[in-house]
Amino acid sequence: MIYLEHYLFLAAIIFTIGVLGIFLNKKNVIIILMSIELILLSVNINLISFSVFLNDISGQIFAMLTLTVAAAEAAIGLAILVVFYRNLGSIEVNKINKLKG
Amino acid sequence: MLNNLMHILFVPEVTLAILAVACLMYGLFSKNNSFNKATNFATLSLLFVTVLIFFDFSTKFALFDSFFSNTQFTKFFKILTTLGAAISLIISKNYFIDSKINKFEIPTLLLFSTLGMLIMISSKNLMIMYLAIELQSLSLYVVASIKRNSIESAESGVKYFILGALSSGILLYGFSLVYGFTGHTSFEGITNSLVEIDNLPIGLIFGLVFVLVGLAFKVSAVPFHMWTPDVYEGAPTSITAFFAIVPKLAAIALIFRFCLEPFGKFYFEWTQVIFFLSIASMFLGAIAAIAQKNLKRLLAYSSIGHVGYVLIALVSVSDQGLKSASIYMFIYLVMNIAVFSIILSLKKSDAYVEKISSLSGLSKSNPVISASLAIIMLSMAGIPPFIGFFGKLYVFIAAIESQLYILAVLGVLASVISAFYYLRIIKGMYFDESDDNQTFEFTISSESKVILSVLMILITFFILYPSLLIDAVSSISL
Amino acid sequence: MYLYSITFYIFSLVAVLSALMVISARNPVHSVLFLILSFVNASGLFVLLGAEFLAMILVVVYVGAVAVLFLFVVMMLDINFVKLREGFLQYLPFGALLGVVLIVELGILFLTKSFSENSLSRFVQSPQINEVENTKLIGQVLYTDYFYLFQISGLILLVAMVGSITLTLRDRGQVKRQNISSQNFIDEKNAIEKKKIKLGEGI
Amino acid sequence: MTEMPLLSLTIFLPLLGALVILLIKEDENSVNNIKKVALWTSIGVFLLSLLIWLQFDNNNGSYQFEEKFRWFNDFNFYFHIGIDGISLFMVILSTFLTPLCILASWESIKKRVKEYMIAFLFLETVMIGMFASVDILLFYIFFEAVLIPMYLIIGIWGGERRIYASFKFFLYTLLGSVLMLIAIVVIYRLTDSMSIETLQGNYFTKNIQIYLWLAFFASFAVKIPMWPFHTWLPDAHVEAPTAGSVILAGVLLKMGGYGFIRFSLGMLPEASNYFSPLIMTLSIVAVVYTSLVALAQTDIKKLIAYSSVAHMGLVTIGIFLVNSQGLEGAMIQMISHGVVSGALFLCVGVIYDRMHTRDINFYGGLVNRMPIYATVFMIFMLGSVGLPGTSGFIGEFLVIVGAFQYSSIVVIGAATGIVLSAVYMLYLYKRIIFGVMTNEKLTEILDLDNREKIILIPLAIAVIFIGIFPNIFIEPMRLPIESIISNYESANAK
Amino acid sequence: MAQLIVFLPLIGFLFCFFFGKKFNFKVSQILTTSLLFSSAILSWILFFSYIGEKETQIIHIFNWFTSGNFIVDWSIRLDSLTTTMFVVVCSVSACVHLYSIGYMSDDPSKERFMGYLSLFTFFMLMLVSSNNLLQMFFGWEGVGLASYLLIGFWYHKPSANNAAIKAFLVNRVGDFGYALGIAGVFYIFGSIEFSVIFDNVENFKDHTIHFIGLNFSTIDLLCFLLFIGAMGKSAQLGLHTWLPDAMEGPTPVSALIHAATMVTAGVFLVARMSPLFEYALVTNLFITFIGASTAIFAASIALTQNDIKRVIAYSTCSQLGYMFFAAGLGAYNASIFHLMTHGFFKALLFLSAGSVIHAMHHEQDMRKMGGLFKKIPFTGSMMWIGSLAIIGFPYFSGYYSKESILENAYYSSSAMATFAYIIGIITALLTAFYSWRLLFMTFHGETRSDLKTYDHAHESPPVMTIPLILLAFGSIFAGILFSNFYIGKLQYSFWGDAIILHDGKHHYLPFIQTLIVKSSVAIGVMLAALIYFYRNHLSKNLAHNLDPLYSISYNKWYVDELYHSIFIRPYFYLGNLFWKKGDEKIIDGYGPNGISKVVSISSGYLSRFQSGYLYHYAFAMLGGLVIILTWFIYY
Repeated sequence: MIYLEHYLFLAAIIFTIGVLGIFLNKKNVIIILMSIELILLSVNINLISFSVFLNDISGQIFAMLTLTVAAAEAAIGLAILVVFYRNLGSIEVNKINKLKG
Repeated sequence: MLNNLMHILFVPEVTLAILAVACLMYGLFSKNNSFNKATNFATLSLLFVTVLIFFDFSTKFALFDSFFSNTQFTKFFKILTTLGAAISLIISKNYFIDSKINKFEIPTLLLFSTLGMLIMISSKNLMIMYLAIELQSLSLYVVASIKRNSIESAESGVKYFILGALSSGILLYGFSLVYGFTGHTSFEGITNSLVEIDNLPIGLIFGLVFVLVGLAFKVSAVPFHMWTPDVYEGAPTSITAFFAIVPKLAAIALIFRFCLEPFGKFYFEWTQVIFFLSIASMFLGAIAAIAQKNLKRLLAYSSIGHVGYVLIALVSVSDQGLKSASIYMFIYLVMNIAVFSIILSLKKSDAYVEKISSLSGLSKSNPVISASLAIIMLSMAGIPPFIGFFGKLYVFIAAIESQLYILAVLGVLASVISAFYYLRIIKGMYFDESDDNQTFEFTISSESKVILSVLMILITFFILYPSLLIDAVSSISL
Repeated sequence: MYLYSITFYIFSLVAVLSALMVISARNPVHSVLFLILSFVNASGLFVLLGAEFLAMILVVVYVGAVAVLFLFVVMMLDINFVKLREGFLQYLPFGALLGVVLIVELGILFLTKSFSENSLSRFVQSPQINEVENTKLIGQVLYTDYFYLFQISGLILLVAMVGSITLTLRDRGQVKRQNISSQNFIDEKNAIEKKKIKLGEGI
Repeated sequence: MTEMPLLSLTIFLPLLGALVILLIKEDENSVNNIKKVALWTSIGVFLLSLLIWLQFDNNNGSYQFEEKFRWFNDFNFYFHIGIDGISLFMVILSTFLTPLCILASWESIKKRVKEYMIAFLFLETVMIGMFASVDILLFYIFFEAVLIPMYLIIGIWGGERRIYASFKFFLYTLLGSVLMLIAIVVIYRLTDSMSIETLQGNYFTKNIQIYLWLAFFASFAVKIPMWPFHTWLPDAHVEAPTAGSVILAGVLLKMGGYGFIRFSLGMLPEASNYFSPLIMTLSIVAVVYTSLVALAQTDIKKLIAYSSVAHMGLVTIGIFLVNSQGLEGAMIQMISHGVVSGALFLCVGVIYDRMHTRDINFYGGLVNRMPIYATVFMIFMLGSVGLPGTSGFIGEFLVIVGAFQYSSIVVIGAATGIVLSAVYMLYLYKRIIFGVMTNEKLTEILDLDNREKIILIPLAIAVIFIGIFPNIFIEPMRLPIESIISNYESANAK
Repeated sequence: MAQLIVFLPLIGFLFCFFFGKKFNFKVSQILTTSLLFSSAILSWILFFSYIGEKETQIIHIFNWFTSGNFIVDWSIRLDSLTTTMFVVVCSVSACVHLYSIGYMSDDPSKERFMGYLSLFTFFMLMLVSSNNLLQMFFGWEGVGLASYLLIGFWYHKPSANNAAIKAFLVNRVGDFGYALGIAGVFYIFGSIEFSVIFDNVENFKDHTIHFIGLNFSTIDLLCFLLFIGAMGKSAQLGLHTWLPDAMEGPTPVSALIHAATMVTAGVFLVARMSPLFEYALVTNLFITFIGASTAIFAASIALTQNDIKRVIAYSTCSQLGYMFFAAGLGAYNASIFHLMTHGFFKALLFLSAGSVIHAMHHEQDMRKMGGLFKKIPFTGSMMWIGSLAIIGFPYFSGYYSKESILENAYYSSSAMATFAYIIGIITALLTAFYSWRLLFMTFHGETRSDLKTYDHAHESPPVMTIPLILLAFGSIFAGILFSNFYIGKLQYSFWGDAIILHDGKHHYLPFIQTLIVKSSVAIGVMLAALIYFYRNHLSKNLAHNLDPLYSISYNKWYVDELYHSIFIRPYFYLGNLFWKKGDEKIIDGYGPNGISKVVSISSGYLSRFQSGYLYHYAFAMLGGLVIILTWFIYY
């Protein structure tokens, strides 16, 4: 039988994968952006399953808002990435280290 | 209906939203000098909103009741936020023009960001909290990388964005857990669902932790602070000024409200987290700053340290703590504006001063400025009789009243360490002989000059008439 | 019920695997595609949960817009993909440790007995079928109760738009634009300039 | 009150002077005006403080010239000033030394005269304010504010290693005093009061007292300074300009002793009793140890700095004996040390101004060219040695008398200090003053000019005067000290 | 009148100090000398007024300071002890003042010298006239100061400086004991006024006190501490090293300070405190022992010294030993009497020696003298008178006093007394020997000086000879005139309450003992005559043959070297050690510098941690998250 836990644990797995994606990646910033999307996806799974199991619609509204924000975030993230790329000619994560110390 | 509509116009957030869009339009359609015009417009808007908040026309207006709380505390922080935003716009205007990042979008985005902060401060629903946070941070991500031809600016944007997105992901995950385990997204709902529970279930603890981590990122508490120095250093100084001054206020207000309102009853759990965040922030802020050579970076660490002190007030979980935090943030605001208004106007051989070492000899050529900077530094270090001392004093009073002796003692020890680097700046200005013969140039607009003088008077002579501030916060409560 | 379980497992397995591939694929284009796969599967899960509207907009918004945006950028930036392959495994032990700890802790949270006994025991074990269908329900509250949220999310999108344009729009200054009003205001006085040219010198 | 707020006037007059100086634009012509304003302000303050002394009622053990008004609305923090017999002479010491310091800097400070004078006048305000505070927090504010001008004075006008010294000075003393801040807040939380006046007594349980005491100790032990917290002092002294050293030795060190009397003894009698063996041990070590170290010095200022530590060791012994001889001895010793070591630093300044070195080996045979200098130096040297008839003797001897009642080890330690102090001071005197002038650079050295005479002679008179008529100084402090003692005894009798 | 006696010298000093330079030096000289002579005359008048029975009189001047019940007054206590001291001090001082006018005639800073002399006299008078221990301490240290100034008067001489410092410091060591003693007296008696102490001594007879972990009889301890002070000032064994070195000062100084007055302060102290010392049984034994040991020890050194002043200095030391063992035995009157007579004849000896030195152009080495009697017969005869007095030639002053001391020693019953007695006799022999050695080496025999100096040797001017005559008068007749009062029949009425007198009449030594004493003196003289007058070469042979003994004596028993290696060198060593190792390495190294180093290292570490790499930052954030989660799971 599939219970709420299963959904939650699935979300947890995806969350963890997203998180790992952020700092295991050394080279490509776009992957990081995608990892963030994964994290938001996991949150959405959480919210929706809670919403359904609680029989409370606000969770789904929340998920919708999250989706919206995720889209906005993606747009801005990519825009910043483009700016960065124009300056450095690369999107290697390794090269993002002018600022440190 | 019309009456209602009139009212709704005076809800500060609504007003600000309208003004922000108006600002965008204004900037877009004004031919030349659009940056100047938009900035002035934005400044005036912010001041207007400040007035609105101050007179509080919308108290009876119940439209936003389920999402917004309107209390002394939020009012105080909102005023600080809008004022801070307005002032930081004023003091950085010249810098923007001078370093050719005079885009009208900047004031617009900052207005949106400020709007997000206002909503953050008074939000009492997880959803609106999230949206508000995103609204303010998305704008900030953009302005951090606004200097498009600078690698540093872009890099700071990337870092700020990625870590910010990560943190908001974590925050959101926490929200989802909180929502799932209580069934509510509103603070009241959460509180009500927890009325009968004595021990916080582990799921909520997890949710709480995730949320706290997300918020800790926003206030840049250690170890979620890593973005701060880089972003402060990389962003254009005027943006850094905004970063250092305004979003902190909102984030602090939010973390206070989130901890104390829905989870006030379970302070035992979250104070454990905040306790360590506070200690870590104070010490890291103090120690790491010592190695810094860049003034902005140093101020970043300094702000991390300051956050540590404010968090002490949070750990004390009391009205006194609330009051102390309000006082501390006000003082923090004052000192930071003053510092940045100097940094934003100080040039050495046609470049803005960013290196600590290039301050050497300032006291000879610009005695007034260097004296002001010295006073600010001493004040930041918490040396009486300057204003910074009272911030720390109030925080310690709050800590001691809640018997947080360890925090208090560690706090003062950290403040001694931090005094070191503040002194180093004074040393740079006063003790070191100028290594080169390049002259300093202090170009400051008359408005900024007025602001700076007022702030310097406040910093120096606050001790003479403290009641002004003390009375303002005396009745603060959530 | 078995079918339900099987569907759930298939969807979630694919979602997890494709999520893994997102972060480990060498070619970012593949990553994007795996991301799309992952999202599609997630939307399948949403359908299983009975949240069809969200399932739909997940596909529409994500797959249709965001993922394509990603693809677009990946292509546009024209990156040397070979170089981007290296270094993935360098920090793997630390990362894996952190990941394992995180997943174990969340597992402890969700999968131990105390969880089901404690906080979620009041929930039913399978999704309830609502009287009002999901989309309608959302529609009923979204523009009433959550109107302001909706507005704010609109502002967020506006900010995103403004921000993206500000950052990426390059005013190269080489494009020659037609300025109609100035064209209209031209008259013969200032349209033509008379110059005397000395002999043998040119202009 | 229709009377003049004499005390406030004394406190804030220097600040007013500083303000006036602030308005003068510094250029070559106005430098003298700046100096004059500073000098006359400080002289005015001195006269005011003398007026206070004249009006002081010796038979009143509590605070006099009190001024009090509410300050912070939300907690019981008052602007509350007043002086009693204990603080009276600390105030007068400050006001007495400041004009001399300003005069001493007349020629030697050449750069940034304006800032220098402002710093000094600010310092004076802060010092007087600190000794006159009746409110603990007010005391603390002044106590810390002292660091600012001193930091600048050492750092801007100091010697080669001035940066190291100024940082060490600032941070070390700050480290001590911030703990005191915590203690102050704790006291406030426990009693809802910050008035030294009302808190005198035994208000806290012994456990709490012990913690509070340690916090106060951290502050005062660094300030006074006690062994092993003394190492900032030689550095600060050596690097500070002459006048800075004078104030540092003359007044700032006294803040520690003053604090010990007021806070540790006055408010935390049981803990003081509990810790007095510790204090005694550290003090004796200080006396013996630093006396030995002093001898090994080759820098005149460093030697005197170490001697200060030793003398302050006697002061702490005296304070924690808690009998009238010990306490009064400690007080007199503080006054005397303020005058004597201040004067010694001024003496060093005199030759430093001429030769720009403080190396003992550089000098020798100065008496041949500078007989007047040799004479006044001799007087201060003897004062430092504690010769009967000079100010130094009264304090040291009273401490010994008091210490005998406490413990034989302590008294032997204290008395050893007296022997050892003679060793290094005489040795110093011999090396720089006596002998044949061997260094050719010295052959043209000039004796004291009139300005220097005006500086040094009042100090010499003070040294002798205090030595012969110490009663004038003991009288006013008798009652407050007695009340501290009786309070201490009743607290520990339980 | 007493005030006048005390303060006239101070006026002289103040005049010299403030105005000395403004006037001709003669003004200073005449003023101070005449003031001193007035003091002296007044003191004689006072002395005679106290010869009859008279109550102790206390003249209160003003309260010095009061701290709790620790009350110290400036006051003058007048009794026969004080007046005796007045007489000795003022007379000798007056003579020395007068003498100095001549002796210092070619010194550039005469007024300073006169000022110092007056200052010294003032302090000495304060000391002897004090009515409490602390005022006495004032004088006590004051004379130390004056002595320091005067020894170091010729500041350009390094040896003089060193000697001055040595004198001051060794005295300080003694004062250490004295100060403790005063503190102790106050602790026990609640007062430091003599009358209070003396009245209460009885009550503390069997009282014990806990001191440095041991139990002592209170009075023994107090007396012991006070006696340490006396040892320092009176240059007793162990703390004697400064006295010979002090001869670096001008000769009048030696006469005034290091012979007649200051060094006797210790004896005076013991006598003054005699009601207290009376009960200090153990300490008295100690005093006797130290006194006797000093007597023979110093005499043994005096045998071989070649510096004319050093011989006399050691002789002083030795004579002080006599006084102390008398005091230790309870014969305070004899002790004081010897003090008085010694004051005269020792001053005479010194001034005569000064006259010799003056004549020889500041040559002090006796090996370069000889045969001077022909050139300066007056000085020579003065020296003879002094020497006769010191060896106790019958009816000279020394005879009475020394004899009295020996009598007391003989009649005291303790073993220590016997020891002292024997020592006393041996010392008498040695005294006679070195005195005559001095006479012979200086005045008789062939001259060993270079001829030029010898030819130029001339008798001193009258300002120098008149004091000699006055002192010679005292040396000869003091015994005859005053012995009755001090040690004879009239002693009770004379002394009154001033000191403790022991029972009984004046015993004379049994004939056989007298014979021993006198013959020992005679032997001493004859030996000296033999070795230094008749057989000149003998001295060298003896020195060679008795080498270890001779070396020990010649090198003053190596005490200075010993002190150098056990006190001074370790002192410097420790000073450096504490400074370099203690302060700089340990305290600073682990304290402020260490902490700041740790902080800056960790600062560097932290800023390296802030690597700039995104994944590190993310890692830190997630690490923080996971740690907090783990904390809650295991909490």
